[in-house]
Amino acid sequence: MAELSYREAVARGIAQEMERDERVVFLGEDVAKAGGVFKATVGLYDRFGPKRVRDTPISEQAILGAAMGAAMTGLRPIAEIMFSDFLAVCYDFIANEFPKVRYMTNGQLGCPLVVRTGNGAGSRFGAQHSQSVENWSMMIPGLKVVAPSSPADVVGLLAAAVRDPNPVIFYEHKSLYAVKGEVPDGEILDTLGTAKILRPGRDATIVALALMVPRALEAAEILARDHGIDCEVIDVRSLVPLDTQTILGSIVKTGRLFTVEENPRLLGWGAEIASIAADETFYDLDGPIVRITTPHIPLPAADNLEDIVLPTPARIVEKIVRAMN
Amino acid sequence: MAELSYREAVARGIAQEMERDERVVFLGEDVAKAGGVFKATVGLYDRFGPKRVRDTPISEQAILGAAMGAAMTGLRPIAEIMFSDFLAVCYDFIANEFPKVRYMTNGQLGCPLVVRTGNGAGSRFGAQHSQSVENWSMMIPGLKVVAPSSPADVVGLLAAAVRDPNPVIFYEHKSLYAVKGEVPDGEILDTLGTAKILRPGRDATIVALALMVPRALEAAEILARDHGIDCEVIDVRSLVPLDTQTILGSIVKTGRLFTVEENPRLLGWGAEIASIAADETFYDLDGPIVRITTPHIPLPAADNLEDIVLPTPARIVEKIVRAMN
Amino acid sequence: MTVAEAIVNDDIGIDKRRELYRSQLEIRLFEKRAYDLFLQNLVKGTSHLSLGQEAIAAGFAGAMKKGDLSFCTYRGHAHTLARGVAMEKVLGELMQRDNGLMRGKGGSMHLTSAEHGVMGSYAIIGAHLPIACGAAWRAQYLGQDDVTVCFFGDGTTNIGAFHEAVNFAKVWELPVVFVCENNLYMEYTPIGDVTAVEHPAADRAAAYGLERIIVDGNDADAVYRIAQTAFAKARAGQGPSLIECMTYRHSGHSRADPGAYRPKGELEKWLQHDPIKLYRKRLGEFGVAEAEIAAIDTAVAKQVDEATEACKAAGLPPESILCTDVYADGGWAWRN
Amino acid sequence: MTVAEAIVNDDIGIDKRRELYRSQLEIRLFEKRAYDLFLQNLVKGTSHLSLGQEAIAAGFAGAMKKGDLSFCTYRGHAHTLARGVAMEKVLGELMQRDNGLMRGKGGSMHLTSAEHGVMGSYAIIGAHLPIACGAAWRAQYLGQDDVTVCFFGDGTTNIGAFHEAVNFAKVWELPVVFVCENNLYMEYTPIGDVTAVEHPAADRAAAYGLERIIVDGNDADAVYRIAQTAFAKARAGQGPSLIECMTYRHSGHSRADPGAYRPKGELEKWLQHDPIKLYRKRLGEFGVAEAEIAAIDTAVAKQVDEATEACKAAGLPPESILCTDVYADGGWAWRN
Ligand SMILES: Cc1ncc(C[n+]2csc(CCOP(=O)(O)OP(=O)(O)O)c2C)c(N)n1
Ligand SMILES: Cc1ncc(C[n+]2csc(CCOP(=O)(O)OP(=O)(O)O)c2C)c(N)n1
Ligand SMILES: [Mg+2]
Ligand SMILES: [Mg+2]
Repeated sequence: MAELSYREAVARGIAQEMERDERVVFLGEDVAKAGGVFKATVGLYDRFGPKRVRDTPISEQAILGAAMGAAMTGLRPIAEIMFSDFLAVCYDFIANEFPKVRYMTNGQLGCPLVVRTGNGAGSRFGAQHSQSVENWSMMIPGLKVVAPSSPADVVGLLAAAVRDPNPVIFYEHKSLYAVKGEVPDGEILDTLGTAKILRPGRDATIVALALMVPRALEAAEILARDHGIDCEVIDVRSLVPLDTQTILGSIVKTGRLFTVEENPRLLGWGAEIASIAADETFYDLDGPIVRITTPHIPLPAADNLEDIVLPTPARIVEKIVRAMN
Repeated sequence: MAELSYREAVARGIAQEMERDERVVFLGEDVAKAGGVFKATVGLYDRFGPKRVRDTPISEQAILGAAMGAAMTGLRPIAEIMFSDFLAVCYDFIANEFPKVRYMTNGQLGCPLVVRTGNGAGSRFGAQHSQSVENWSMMIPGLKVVAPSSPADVVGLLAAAVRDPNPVIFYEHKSLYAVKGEVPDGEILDTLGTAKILRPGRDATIVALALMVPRALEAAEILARDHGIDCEVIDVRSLVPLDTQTILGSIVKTGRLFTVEENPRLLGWGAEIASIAADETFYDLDGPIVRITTPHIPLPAADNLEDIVLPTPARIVEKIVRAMN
Repeated sequence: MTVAEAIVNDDIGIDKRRELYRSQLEIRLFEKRAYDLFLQNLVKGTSHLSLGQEAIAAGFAGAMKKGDLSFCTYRGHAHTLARGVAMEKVLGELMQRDNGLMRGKGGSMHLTSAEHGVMGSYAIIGAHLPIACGAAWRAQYLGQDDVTVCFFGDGTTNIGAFHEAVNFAKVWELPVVFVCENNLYMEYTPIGDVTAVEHPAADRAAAYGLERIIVDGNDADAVYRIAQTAFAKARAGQGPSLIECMTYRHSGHSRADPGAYRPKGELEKWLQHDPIKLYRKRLGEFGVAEAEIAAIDTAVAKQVDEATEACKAAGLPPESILCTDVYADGGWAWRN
Repeated sequence: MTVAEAIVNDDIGIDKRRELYRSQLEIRLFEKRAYDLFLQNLVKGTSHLSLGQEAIAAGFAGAMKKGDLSFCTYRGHAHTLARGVAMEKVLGELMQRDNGLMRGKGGSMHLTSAEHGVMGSYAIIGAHLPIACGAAWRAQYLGQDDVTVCFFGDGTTNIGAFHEAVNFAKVWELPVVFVCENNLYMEYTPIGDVTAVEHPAADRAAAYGLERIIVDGNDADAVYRIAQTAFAKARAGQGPSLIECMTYRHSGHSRADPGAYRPKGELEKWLQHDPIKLYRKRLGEFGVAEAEIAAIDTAVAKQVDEATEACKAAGLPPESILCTDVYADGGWAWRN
């Protein structure tokens, strides 16, 4: 058991898989010699060499296209898109190429690759470098979508993503890179499509993702302590496949659902979960489903504004208390 | 009152606005001399000339970028992206540029433009030319999003979009281009953000968009006739702004909500409406909210498969009957 | 040059010549049939013919080895057939039948036959150029000596992905050959109206440190020879090539496009330089008897008829495949 | 050449020279201060300095008229200041204060001052090139004679939007001037490692039917002269230009980047060719007295100090502006 930062966990996960499988290669902008702008891939170039760990031009379409072509023909590429906002400049690959090639070719070709990307707010970078865009991939049939909240999950889910024979979009939260956590020694392999109940509770279910997970947990403690509301907190971890069993099971137990989403309101992942719950657990629900999200606005740069705009533990508490009364 | 096809209504709407305002210009691939691949812009080049109606290279980023730069500095451009699937090759403009410039500049600059695009299935074109991707723009704060279902709405909503000082993404349904309808004479100007109750009903609310509107109406007739279920059918028309008053008002009245969405399941627009309803009309609901969507798969090309995959009146009827019993 | 002299000096060889002729003719007759079937509403959706452009597909495919990979566009019947995929499979896909290459799930714009190295047809302009880079990267990485060939149109040279891919391929010295089929038009707009240079690919080659190459794309020999040169370079680890083939499509862009945008006489001029007419004559110059050529013609016509009949008889894709192969486990489950 | 001769033959003129010097110095001292404030955690988020690149901003802005428009990147302090935007406003934005250009809503990567023709700083590589085309299109369409200038880095030449925009600009003969600031690096990767040609912009000019232009980007005079030429061409309706300015950033890419990737001695070499040192000497050659130069230095230092104090005293942006200006009505309502 070692204490690793989320950032170090990324490098550890990639290294574990590159060590295991010669077919795993890694490419992106400034990822090799410089170890990445978030320093999440430091050491890989020295360890695996310039053939397997490659710097690219500022050509996101070429990065993803090359990853796809290599994946279709036998490699297991990991591509980095530096900030998730930049998925927009190569979105054709995310939306139209990766996820459709297997279906369109009736299974003749596949696309086993991982796109890692720095997601989320908190760095005061403003509207074009801070977005939470899991929904950009969640809504596309054929992709898998993962967003870990802890260093141990980073290693295990990244390993699972690399071994998965499908295209996986792997969202790393920029504001979690410095966060530390215990990570077991030896090989770690987790399972995609599994949510985790991080705090059991009876009164309400809070579903959260990535940076919102520690905030939801903090809110749950306050709710228990100050308001006598015992919340079950679920870390979704994987948006596709979605672990509806765990989520719906919890709702059946608690009777209430709250989502805590960093994304702007419209069509955040919580909308999908809410719509599933409103269909399949309607008669188990004791009250409205409430989504706690960033308001539907671009993100401001200023630190004080950015701090207000994302869901905070205080806001989560306030919304849940109001809804439960 | 003239009978126009949906396709003719597009040209009429553009012409009306170009006639009214010299600042309105129109650009896209093969839109000018050839009148567009869907023949929706026939005659505009002859009428308004090569200065205002312009063919471009196959450079979607240049098209949208040029439209934005012109919009920021005083023109009112209409840009065509031939198939909505191609929004993926210029998505940076949709997701990161158009909608954020006003906010980031604290209101110094705006982006009053319209992107028209051919959306939706039914032409047996396969997975990369048939998608319904309203959610690609609905989820981005700062955009307005419109998807008309009738020729009269095309003219009026297109005019409203052109006059709107915000970026508007205007989804035209390819399978509706040939559909005819009565269009009033003279200038037509509709209002963005207004849904329309096309069929009043007491027992359930069906919310639909674009090609799903006629199907929902047909289903409602069958439900009334064969099953004694009296459905209210709402054409959403505008996803942003969203006319929640009309939609929630109807749910309060009927107690049931069904969405009919052409998009694949995950994060279709219905998810957002369902999540709003599950929060704000929870106590008015008499039963589960059911979303009727295309399954979460890429679209097949074959006609018989494509015909099965989109929601049909029969499937809508079946789902509603099952849910209401 | 007498026939005898021609044969002695022939770098291509008479067998390859027969093959090139047959390949072009297969494409031609197949596509004419596809057009007829389209008019009968038996070819569904859309279809993009390469009538007049056959020499490019035949010439490149003729120079490819087994294991070499090809990537093409929605205008991909020719490239798919030229690699040896059965007509029935291709036509079946155009007719959206269960016997099609992808059982109707892909459609005419996405023809793929992995076993023949036909790595897909891509319908969004530009995307397959970066993808082809990746396939070539795999070869380089694994030390395999296959070549990846990527076909696209003149209009495609103005989209961003073209630029990213060609630069990327050169920087990594990838064994990929980019082939621009310059048929003078995008859909309906002349390429010259929207391009800053005369030769949309060749005049950009220097921007990627590449040689400027233009060939007569209607002459299968010229195409075959340039392909061999480029492939040899790629296999020797000397990096990518960008080749512009001048050609013309006799048909409209797609479906029932009448091509009203063409200046008068343009089509007629190009019909004079028809690749099949040209190659038929060439075969004669190399001593192939008219009867032998006629026998090929008859055989190919029969092949097309047989494929047509097989496809007409084939069933529709069953509903059971609608939701298969979304994910690698064969299914489509996005939830547990 | 004596000083007297120099002055007689001066095509630039001594007033403009003083202005160019002052402009460069303002940028230099401003950015040094910004760096200090970053280390004190008073400049928030990120910031991208142009130390060493000042001559480009000063030279182009010096040649621009009122009404001309400029578009730049996240590395945009220099271009914003050079157009006459008050230091306090720029620094306020870097410090995310209420007195900032955009009241802290945009941040350092999005500096905009529409009233000065500073049409925004764009943080996603490549996007502003097509946008600049649109601004130039408007001028052409309305018959206005302003020029649009678009600044970007060497690394930006490898992204698709670059290619689309330059081709588009040439085809439409737009009055736009594309300026590549080649500082030899992307973030940390040398441009030569990832580019197929030596000069990432100039070696591509021919691909768009444009002239190959390379200038010493550290010599404000050279920059000013080429700007004048390009602007005259644009105003005369003769279309776009693409100019590659060779330069070097003394600082890291952003924030606290120590620049460990630079080969030894490289920075030192470029420091010998520092634009401000060079221009200070040049002023002397044109007869400006040392005391006069020193007075400019003092005045600019004071200007920076005053801006700093004003920003330190400024309040934070109020919560009330958080949800304003999402839509043109001033609000953010996505529903009724
Ligand atoms: C990104 C994108 N934009 C537009 C289209 C629509 N489109 C299909 S084919 C075509 C013309 C392509 O011209 P060219 O590259 O010359 O190929 P050709 O059809 O002549 O073979 C266009 C614009 C598309 N499929 N993808
Ligand atoms: C599409 C996109 N990809 C990557 C980045 C991250 N990024 C920011 S600056 C930069 C380097 C840009 O290099 P260059 O164009 O030479 O400009 P410079 O920073 O040297 O001024 C990169 C890769 C980005 N902002 N946008
Ligand atoms: Mg063409
Ligand atoms: Mg640079």
